[in-house]
Amino acid sequence: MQAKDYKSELKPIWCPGCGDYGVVQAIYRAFANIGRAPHEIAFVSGIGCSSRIPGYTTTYGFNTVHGRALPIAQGIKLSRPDLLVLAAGGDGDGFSIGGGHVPHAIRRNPDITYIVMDNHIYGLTKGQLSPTSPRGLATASSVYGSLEDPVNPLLYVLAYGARFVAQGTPADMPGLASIIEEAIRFPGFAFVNVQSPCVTYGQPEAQLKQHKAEMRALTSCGHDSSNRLAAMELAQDYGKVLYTGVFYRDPDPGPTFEQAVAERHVAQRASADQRTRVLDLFAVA
Amino acid sequence: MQAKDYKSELKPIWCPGCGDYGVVQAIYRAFANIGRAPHEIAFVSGIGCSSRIPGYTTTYGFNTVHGRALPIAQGIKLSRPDLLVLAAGGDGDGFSIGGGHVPHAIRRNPDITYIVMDNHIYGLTKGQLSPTSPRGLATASSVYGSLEDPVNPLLYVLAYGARFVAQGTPADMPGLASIIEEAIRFPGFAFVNVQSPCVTYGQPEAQLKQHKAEMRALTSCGHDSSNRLAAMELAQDYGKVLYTGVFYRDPDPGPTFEQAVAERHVAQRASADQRTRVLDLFAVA
Amino acid sequence: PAGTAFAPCRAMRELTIGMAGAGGDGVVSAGESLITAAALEGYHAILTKSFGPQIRGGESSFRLRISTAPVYTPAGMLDVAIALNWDDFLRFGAELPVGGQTILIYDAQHAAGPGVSQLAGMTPGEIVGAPIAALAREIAGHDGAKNTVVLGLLAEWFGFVPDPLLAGLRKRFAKKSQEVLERNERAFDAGRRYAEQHPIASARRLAPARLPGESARPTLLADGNEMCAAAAIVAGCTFFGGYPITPSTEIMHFLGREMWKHGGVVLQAEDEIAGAGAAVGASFAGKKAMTATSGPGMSLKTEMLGLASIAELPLVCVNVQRGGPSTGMPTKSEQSDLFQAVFSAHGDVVRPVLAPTGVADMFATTVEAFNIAEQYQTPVILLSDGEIGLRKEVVDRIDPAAFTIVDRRRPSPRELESYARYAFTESGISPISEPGMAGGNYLAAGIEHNEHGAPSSGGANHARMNEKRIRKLDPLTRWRGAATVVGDPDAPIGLIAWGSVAGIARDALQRADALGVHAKLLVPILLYPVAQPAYDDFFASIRAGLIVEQSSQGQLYRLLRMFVTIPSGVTSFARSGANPFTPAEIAERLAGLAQQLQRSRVPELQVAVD
Amino acid sequence: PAGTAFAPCRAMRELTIGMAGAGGDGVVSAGESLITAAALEGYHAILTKSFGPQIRGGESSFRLRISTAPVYTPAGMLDVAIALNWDDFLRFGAELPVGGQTILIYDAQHAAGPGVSQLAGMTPGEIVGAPIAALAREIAGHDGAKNTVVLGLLAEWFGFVPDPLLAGLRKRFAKKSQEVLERNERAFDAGRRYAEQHPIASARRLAPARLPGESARPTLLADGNEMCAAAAIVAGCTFFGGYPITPSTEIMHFLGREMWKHGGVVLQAEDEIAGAGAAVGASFAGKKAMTATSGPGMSLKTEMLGLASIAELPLVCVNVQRGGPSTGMPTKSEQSDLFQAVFSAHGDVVRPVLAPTGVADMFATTVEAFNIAEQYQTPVILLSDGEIGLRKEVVDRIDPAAFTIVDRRRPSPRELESYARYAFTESGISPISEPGMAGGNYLAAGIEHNEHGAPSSGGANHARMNEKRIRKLDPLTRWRGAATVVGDPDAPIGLIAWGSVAGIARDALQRADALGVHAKLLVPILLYPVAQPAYDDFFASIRAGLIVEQSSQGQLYRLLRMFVTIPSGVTSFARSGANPFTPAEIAERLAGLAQQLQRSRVPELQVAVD
Ligand SMILES: Cc1ncc(C[n+]2csc(CCOP(=O)(O)OP(=O)(O)O)c2C)c(N)n1
Ligand SMILES: Cc1ncc(C[n+]2csc(CCOP(=O)(O)OP(=O)(O)O)c2C)c(N)n1
Ligand code: SF4
Ligand code: SF4
Ligand SMILES: [Mg+2]
Ligand SMILES: [Mg+2]
Repeated sequence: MQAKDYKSELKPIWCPGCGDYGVVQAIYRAFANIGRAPHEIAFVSGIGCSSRIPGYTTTYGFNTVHGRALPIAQGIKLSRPDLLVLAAGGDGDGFSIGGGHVPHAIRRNPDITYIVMDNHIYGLTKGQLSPTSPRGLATASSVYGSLEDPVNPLLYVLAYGARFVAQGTPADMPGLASIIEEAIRFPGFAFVNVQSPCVTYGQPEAQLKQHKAEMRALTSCGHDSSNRLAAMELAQDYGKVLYTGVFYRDPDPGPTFEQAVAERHVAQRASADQRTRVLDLFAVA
Repeated sequence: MQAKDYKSELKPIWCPGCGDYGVVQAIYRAFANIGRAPHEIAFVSGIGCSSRIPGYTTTYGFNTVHGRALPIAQGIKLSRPDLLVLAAGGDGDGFSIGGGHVPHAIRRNPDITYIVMDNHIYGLTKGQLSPTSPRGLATASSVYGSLEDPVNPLLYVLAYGARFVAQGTPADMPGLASIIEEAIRFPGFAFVNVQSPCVTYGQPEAQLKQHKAEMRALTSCGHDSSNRLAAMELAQDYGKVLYTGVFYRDPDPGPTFEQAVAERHVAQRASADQRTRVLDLFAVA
Repeated sequence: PAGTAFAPCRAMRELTIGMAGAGGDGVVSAGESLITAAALEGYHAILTKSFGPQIRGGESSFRLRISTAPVYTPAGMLDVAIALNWDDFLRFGAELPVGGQTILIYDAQHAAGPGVSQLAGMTPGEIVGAPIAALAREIAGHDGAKNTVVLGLLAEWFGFVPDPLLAGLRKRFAKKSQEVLERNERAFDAGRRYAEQHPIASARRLAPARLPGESARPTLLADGNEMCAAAAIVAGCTFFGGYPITPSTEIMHFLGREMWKHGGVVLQAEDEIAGAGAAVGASFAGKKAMTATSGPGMSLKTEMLGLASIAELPLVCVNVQRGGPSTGMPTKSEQSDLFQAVFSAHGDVVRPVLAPTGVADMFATTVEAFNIAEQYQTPVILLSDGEIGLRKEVVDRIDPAAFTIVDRRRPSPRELESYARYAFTESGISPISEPGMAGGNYLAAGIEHNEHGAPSSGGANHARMNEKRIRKLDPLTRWRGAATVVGDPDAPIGLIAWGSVAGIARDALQRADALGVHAKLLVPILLYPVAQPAYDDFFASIRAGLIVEQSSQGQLYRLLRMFVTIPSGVTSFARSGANPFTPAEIAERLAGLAQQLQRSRVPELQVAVD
Repeated sequence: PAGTAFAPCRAMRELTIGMAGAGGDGVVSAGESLITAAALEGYHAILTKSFGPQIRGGESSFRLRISTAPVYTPAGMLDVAIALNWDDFLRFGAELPVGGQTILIYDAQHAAGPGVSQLAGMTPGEIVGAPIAALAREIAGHDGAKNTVVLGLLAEWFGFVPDPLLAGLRKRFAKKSQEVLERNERAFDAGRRYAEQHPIASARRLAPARLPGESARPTLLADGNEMCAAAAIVAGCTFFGGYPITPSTEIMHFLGREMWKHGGVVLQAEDEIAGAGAAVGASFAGKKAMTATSGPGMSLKTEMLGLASIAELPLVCVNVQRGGPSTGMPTKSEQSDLFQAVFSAHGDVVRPVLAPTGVADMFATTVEAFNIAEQYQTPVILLSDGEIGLRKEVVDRIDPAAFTIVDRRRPSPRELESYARYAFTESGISPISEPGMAGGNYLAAGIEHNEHGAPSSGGANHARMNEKRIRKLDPLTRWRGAATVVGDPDAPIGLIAWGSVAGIARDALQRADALGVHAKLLVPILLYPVAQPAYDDFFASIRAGLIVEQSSQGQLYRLLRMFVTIPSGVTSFARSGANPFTPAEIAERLAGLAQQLQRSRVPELQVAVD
């Protein structure tokens, strides 16, 4: 399989220069390296510019509703553990309307990779505050500046107990591709925050150009990615320092949700062809 | 004002021995010490056994819908900063269905005190898994045991940047009362997790009796409540050690949401009697 | 001796018993013992339970109707009423109606006067004080055995065969110590002995359900929620995503015990949106999926159900209705979520809505819901209610082999060669692929799409897709199973009722017939899309009638007006939840209609009615 | 020179212009310049914009209708069509319809043939190629000035007064460098000069809106969303909680700029549930509150709206409808959320639904929504649509003093002495207290409650509370403002339309009248509860008619059937979104109905129609 095999005919309607172009390229490449056939991949997203991404791949895509990619992805993975399941969306999709689903997906630990394209803005709706917009930012919905502190996706998921947490930027597409590949290969829930600039409504001072200049590889900081508290401390710099690479990777990932389910099926001696037996429970002996 | 002035005629329908009796007692006492008249207090809850609590006080109560106490409480506080606003509910109400609202309330920092009565179970619906139920717990909805790790309310809110985080238990009602009083007096969003056992569906090994024996005052552990990371480290013991007292209290609490709003009103020279002027914006000059 | 069961005196074909007491009195387990015993003896029976708002320690009660013939509802006056204490008994008001024929039994430790005086001017046929608590304490040593004493009294006074009741006791206390069991057996005997020594004036005996020696017909005993869950498993459902809510939670409880055994998965989600979402995901992945909830949860699932409609994904969503609006009255049954079931989605959506009428048809209706979901690639609302969900019925054995199980139409290898997920077909149904099928890859979306699933904002495509999604359901309006009609097809008086009220209406029809009223009953199983032909046939002979429902707005009546021409003589008889209908009052209204028709001048009516 | 505007040749009372181009061509700002200039000159005008799905760089277009008389819709054939390139122009299909009378202007840098050939067999009245891009590059040095060149061409060919257009340019480029402004002024002149030197055969001139020297009537220029937001402020709304969603977001944008200035608060919540929840909280706290969204957001607000209904809290919820179901077609307008607006709640809920028909009545309708919410202590759905929300209209000045502002009935000090929040009153409306009022303390809840707000699961109380909550709204069904009727009250042919389609219907009525058709139009502002008397009056004279709406199911037609007897000759004329109605086609259908009636034998009709 090659990257191009994962590229669909649909022409992206993203603005010229949108960071998401680089993200989908990185995903093509990660898929190719892993080599699962497109029809064995389920790619789920919410709603947003970024959430259009499944349509630009040849996988089974599901562009669902705003904020619900994770519950739907879990339903797919739980009922079809054989599939490679990817979820993706924007910062608003994942940490505003969808924020309530993240901790629960993480504590269940299904083998799903969740990619957030974090542009610190609402792109599709034309430039309102997103939960990751810095305090004071003036946008279409906050002309006098935001009065709220931003959320910290990296710190949140670490607190939720995520077993794989990483960050990347399309400014380093190959680097992003290998991060995503590692996330997909990780046996369990993996979270990748991608700093993916919005050229149209995003902050001019946070575009790919600056990313190139400012990004800092975690490997080069001597960070021990097996130390959750250390990762949490670094994560505090979210919004200030653009770290790329793996913040945390659980040395022993533990069982996935679907593995626990499989064990239960064994314990219950599950068999699909005994279904009608269930009625015997009501029999009046 | 005395504690009894805050007690309503409504007879609680809680089970005999329910931890929530102690919580409402502690709230009466905290109210009395603070001395705000009942009609100047808005007490908002979601749905659950615990969420019945506003009805047992003489305040303006609002027993809303499941999981939505915080958004509604924020609407009250933002439009009526003069009121003392309290929000309360269960572990399911706050960290399952309502979990998506918590980080956003915290990052906005309205001066609201949020009390969660954490009994690690769904009481009102008769004993299903709650998000804080320990892994493996067998309940009506998990007869073969839970396959999910529990959430950690304390660690979560600390990661969300909460400026006041405490825990108490009705096993020490006076102690709980003073924690709640301090939380209410704190200028900003304050979170109090109350370990409030469910005698009917809760774990027999986690009842008031055990609380009395096992609770450990944070003051006695030499914990520095102005150190967020230290608080996070202690919070990791949630579910193992029953710490009581203040985990974290921001030394400089910063502006509340409603203070920021007030400043904006000043900046915009706000005046309610110019309302009709807004139409001039459309005038064709 | 079993003999007592068949004594000659006033044998009755059926008996309706109501009992109330405080939490801890074991009122409900007494009811369970009685219906289990009745089932073992081959009786038809329905048991409903009702509780106060408290989780524990509150008042509780049951109604049990036992009969030698099929029964459709537990509603109506009580033949026997048992009050362990007056306050709790009276709290249930109309739910435990005492009439002139009722034998009212109370615990003699409470004076009769105060209680009886509050029976709203109704004098029971006979009032019997029995030392229930006293016997329990004396014989078993504590109040806990009161319910067992009552079982003894009932066995003797009303001719219940003791053996199955004793067998039930042994089952119930199997886990307890031998001593506890013996105590209760003694309490049971004490009750029987007391009754023997104190015969009641208006003694009645329940006629046997079978001849001596003849073995009882094989039956099942289940409540509506259990039956719904079991039917889902039989229908091939392997994924359930839900969130607890009264009175639907037991569906998840049952599946949480049983689904795993059949290779399925049950997810208690973080909320209703996620529960429905996970089910939508499972359906996209090719599995039959279900979610279940009640009013407030339905309100939260609105968006996800709309997604399933436009993405054309099969899904069964159960709503066990309770009193609304909002949190409303969780422990009371109502039929006020019909409008929502039909119309909650934004945009032009038609979504099938099915309603079972009891435990007896819950199995078939649930299987049908899955079949329709799969056949038409659509979410289906199964609109149950608290009354059905929580009541137990003795029903005939079910032969699963007698039911067809429908699976979604998947694309053939040839069709996969040039596949378009949303291809415009004659039926409007397009073969549906699922992950893992090479060549079936497509983009599912809540966004309007073209035949290939690609986003489209073109007006022509949108109009065609709307038309496709709606037209594909047309066959349902002509479905034979959409409604059942009971009574003379030519009757001029008509009754329409759905859900748990249908059984009451059916009883009412029998009573009306006894009054000489010439009426028929239509019970819709498919509530939406409205099966117009079935109603047109039904109304053809109708001059007057009632549409009876447990909602203050008369939602079915309004819904029917949208699509059917209702004869002017047919009016809505609607009422809020927790205000039960009785067969008698409905029968009386029908009789009233009959008299009006006779007074009216239309000649053929003079013929029709008499 | 202004003179040119009043040249004699073929002066027209109105002109409809459509223009399309690629993103960056500044098509929309050209439209904005034109309508602003038109407003300054005292014309009536409506401007609609339409875009492709792309956020940036996609095709964009506008339709502008300018008239010396009031206009109700921009719909219908174009008098002038401008194609900056063929692909983008043709993408808008029926949204920019070219007819036999249309003057089609295209940029000469693209050959005419390929484009014209695709006009679906329609030959424009005249086809004019102009070197638009060439002039822009030559004079202004870059393509960016193409739209300004077009303004010049239009000014000269169709008699737009140049000064206001030039003034507009100066405004538009105020922030840019002096040089940029001059470049554009030169481009404008170049366009005019080219037009002067190349007169068109079928030249037309827009008649002046005022006599020379007479000053233009004072007007406002706004779009529906802005007007809705401004009206909320005037109505006394001081809290807005919302979440962005197309096409309603501009309401939040406007309030985010203006609300603070009046002491109000705007909260962009984490989702629609929280936005509505915060508004419910603000209302409980005694403030007038609003939330706004579109289809998917409405689906999420369902539960919170139900809470407001049972807690009897005033709330205005705006739904700017877009194409559904689910995510559907965000950029296209539709009227398919009516069922949801009326029926989404579980339980027995009646919730008022109001619909504006354009920017002109948006102010009054929004104020009315707040008044009804306050008067009746209920959530009110303001059902706008994308067409209204985003289109700009020149409307008459509004005198706020002419509007009554209603505030909720608060308890008097005496009433507070023995206060019951949900007291049963004759009107069903109980005085409502708020935190801060001593003695007014109560428990609000989504749980069914008694008069004092205490939880109650009693059937009698529930029935009375349901009845109270529904009865209190009865006066609305008799409200005079519920519907407006245009045309001869005795006309036998009737037209019913709501929302943005009402304007098209009004236009159609005029055209029908010109065809000699004897018809009238009813436009409901209150969609629910259904104002039966108004419809009965209207239908009294009706023998045939149409209910026209932009939804594939004909939702208003069905809704009316529930409560009103619709004459058999009145049928539904319904169509999915993004398939615009034209006044002409509706008028033709009316004419068709008139002919059928004449053919029919009913004598009085022979008289009625001619
Ligand atoms: C329920 C619902 N609410 C709101 C919207 C409107 N909406 C679409 S995308 C979006 C947010 C976009 O921001 P983000 O998630 O960060 O994605 P981005 O466009 O920035 O990639 C919103 C509010 C919607 N489609 N559905
Ligand atoms: C939208 C909605 N979903 C579900 C329910 C049912 N329900 C009521 S309370 C509750 C959870 C109770 O647990 P918790 O919040 O921990 O409160 P507790 O009863 O334990 O104090 C649930 C699931 C509801 N009322 N509304
Ligand atoms: S608006 Fe921003 S996020 Fe959306 S496509 Fe354009 S650049 Fe990308
Ligand atoms: S069920 Fe548990 S939480 Fe609920 S009242 Fe009883 S003891 Fe308390
Ligand atoms: Mg974003
Ligand atoms: Mg709990």
